[in-house]
Amino acid sequence: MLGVHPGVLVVLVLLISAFISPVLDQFKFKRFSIFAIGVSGIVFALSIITILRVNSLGVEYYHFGGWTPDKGIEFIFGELEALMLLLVSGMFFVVYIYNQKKIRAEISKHLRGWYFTLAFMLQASLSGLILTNDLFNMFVFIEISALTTVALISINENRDTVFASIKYLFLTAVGSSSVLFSIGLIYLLTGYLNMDLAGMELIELAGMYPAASSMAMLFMFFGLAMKSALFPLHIWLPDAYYSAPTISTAIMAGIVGKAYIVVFIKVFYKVLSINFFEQTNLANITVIMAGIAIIFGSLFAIGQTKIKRMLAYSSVAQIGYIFLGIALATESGLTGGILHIINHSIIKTLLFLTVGVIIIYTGAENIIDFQGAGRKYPFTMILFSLSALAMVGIPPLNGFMSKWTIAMGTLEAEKPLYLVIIILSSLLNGVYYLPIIIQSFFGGDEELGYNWEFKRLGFKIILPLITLAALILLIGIFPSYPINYINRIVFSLIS
Amino acid sequence: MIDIVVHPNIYYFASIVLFLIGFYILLTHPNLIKKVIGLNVMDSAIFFFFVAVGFVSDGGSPIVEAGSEALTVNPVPSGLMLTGIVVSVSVTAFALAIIIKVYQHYGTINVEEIYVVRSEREC
Amino acid sequence: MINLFHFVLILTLIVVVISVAKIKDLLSAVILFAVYNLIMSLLWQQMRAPDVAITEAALGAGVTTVLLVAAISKTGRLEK
Amino acid sequence: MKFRDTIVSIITRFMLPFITLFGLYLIVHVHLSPGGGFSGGTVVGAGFVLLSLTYGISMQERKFSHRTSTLIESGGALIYIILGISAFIYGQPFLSNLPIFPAGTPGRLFSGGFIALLNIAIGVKVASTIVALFDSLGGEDLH
Repeated sequence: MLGVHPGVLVVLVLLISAFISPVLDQFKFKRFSIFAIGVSGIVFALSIITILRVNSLGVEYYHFGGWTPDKGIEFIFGELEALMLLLVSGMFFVVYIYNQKKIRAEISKHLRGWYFTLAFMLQASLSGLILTNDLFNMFVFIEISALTTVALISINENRDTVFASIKYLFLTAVGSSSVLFSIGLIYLLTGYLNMDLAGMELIELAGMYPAASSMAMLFMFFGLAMKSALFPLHIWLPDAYYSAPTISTAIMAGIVGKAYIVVFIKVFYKVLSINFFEQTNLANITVIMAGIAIIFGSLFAIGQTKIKRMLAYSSVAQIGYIFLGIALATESGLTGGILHIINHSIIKTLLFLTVGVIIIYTGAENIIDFQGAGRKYPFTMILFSLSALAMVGIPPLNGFMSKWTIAMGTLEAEKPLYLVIIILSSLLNGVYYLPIIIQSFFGGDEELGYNWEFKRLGFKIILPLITLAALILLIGIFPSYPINYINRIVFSLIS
Repeated sequence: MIDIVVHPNIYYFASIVLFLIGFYILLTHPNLIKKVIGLNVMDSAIFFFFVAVGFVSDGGSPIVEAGSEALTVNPVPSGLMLTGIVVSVSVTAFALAIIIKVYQHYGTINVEEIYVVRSEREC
Repeated sequence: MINLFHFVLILTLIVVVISVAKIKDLLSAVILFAVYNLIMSLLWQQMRAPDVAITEAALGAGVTTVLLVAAISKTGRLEK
Repeated sequence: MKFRDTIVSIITRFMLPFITLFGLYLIVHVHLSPGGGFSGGTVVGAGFVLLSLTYGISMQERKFSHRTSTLIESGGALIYIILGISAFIYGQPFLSNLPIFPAGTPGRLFSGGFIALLNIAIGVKVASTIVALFDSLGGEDLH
């Protein structure tokens, strides 16, 4: 019988810190950012131990309260879960280090204790969401993460944030309701809430009860697509990303959506796979929706004047790539999809962090304000350019690798139209990213002084930016290690 | 007692009808508080669905006396729904808190008017 | 065979929720919604799920109603 | 405090102990009868809400301030987690029942291991959450 597992400790440490924070806040504790760095550092170390343990011991199961999997809650520690747990805790760690004095000033002082309560809670629920193997437990974590995300958006109360958060709250609540309804249907059909057991039952039952099982699939698809902002359901995303404070936007763009996509992979490859891929056409429809998302996300991004909104629409397009890879269900396609989850998380976080630095230090919100920024803030803009080029998919960077793998997947699935869409969308990405880079280095006023801002930023802001940029280069230049690792995940998912 | 012949699936049917009415309220009413009520109707329809999943028509309450082996309804779905109700109430409370803030910033809780206010400010 | 009482309760639920949808006065809608929750809780008690029934009566009919009334008192009573 | 109705205040004074007692009964008898931490905690919390509705927020502030409610709220959750973690000492998974809490005879109050303790933690948390919710949603204008 398994006693302590590092992966379970991740969730517990985060929950304990979430509940200790308000107590510390009541006793006038001030150093929340250091506390957060410490806690997320511990969590990051635990996730590294988890992935090492999975590598050496293979898949492990953890049963809460010692109940058997057909009755109790089960956590699973497989390769996919360990990898995504590492991604989530690593990103949170990086964002907390970045969260320095000037950045913190966006959030008013008396709310900082609560802010960290919410952030810990969010991280705990996302980690649980990735690790859980129980459908109802998944629903509970989805709800916790939805509520905390709304709270992180609306922590700065103004006209934009209240509007964005009420919009997100209603849409996400509808999504959660449909997920719950789908879980009810699955329980009605199979009598299990455990993903593995329910999936095995459904393989036989889906043919006998086609209406009920396809209803379950449809509701689950609607709910999870709403949460992860697949194209026609993305309407909450630009407002939310635009109005939230920098840290919240980085967390949301880089991490929150990705956890829902991991859930999507787990549910549709393990529980509802037979419905999704064989009995209905939904996989093909998802591919079409993803194609539309890729094109329209890029087109909308071109029309934006605010930089954060432009990045938000770019996210819509990138989520389309991930869904395209997942729904193709070929080996390369799924590999590319999972790799793009990681790559997009790294690139988008770096983009929002660099843009956040510029917005906070200069107040430049519009794209037009970035003229000449490259000469004034060369270091920040070089990192911005690096991540933007990675997003476009320029060869030695990591964005190229995942787009290339997804493109191979479209050929494997014999859908060359989507190859054209990927190339077209890369061109469109270039249309909105390259002018910003060119304008920032060569355009605008000539009189701007050369102002190396290294000292102003301070080591603690530079370190996370450099780390993410190094990751972009590393994954781009040496893609074989992550791809081999993901190939093992894909092999176990598809077989 | 009058025996009426109704299909036992009426519970599922009713829960779907309630779910759809809730969804209708959520979609068609521009008032945010009405939307919250619609959301709650949807949620409780789903809880009703779960309770119906666990319901056994001749079963007793799942309270086990020592030594008795009477037929009971399935307690698992109702146990899950306790969590569901709590989640739905917390969503409601949070939504209402934000609605009050919306009222303070826009002077109305009608979605259409909020869009009008926002577009006026943009121009 | 289905219990007649369940059938009547379900019909009442549908009638009540339709009137919640149609009524213009928000306060009345909230009171009707509390009625809906109480009938729901009664139905669940009849369906042998007393745990859920108690929780629904306390949280659904009690707390939700109080919170909704508090929100209405701050925002305005009539649906425009 | 603008208006105090005699009937309401007297009835509240009379009912409050019974409401609280019923809530506590629901919490403590969780493993024997319907009820539990969530519903019992709500009933206890609703008692406090009734108090502040009838006698004004200042009365409730005196008995149950915001600071107290925050501390109790976090404390309840922490107790729950610590009870769950304590299973690690015995090499059992999180939230396993400990050997130091015997199962007892079914039907008696002291049975069912530490389920009652967990629910007391939940109940305390929920009760103070309900009060905090009502406060922060602007209960002060309602009485």
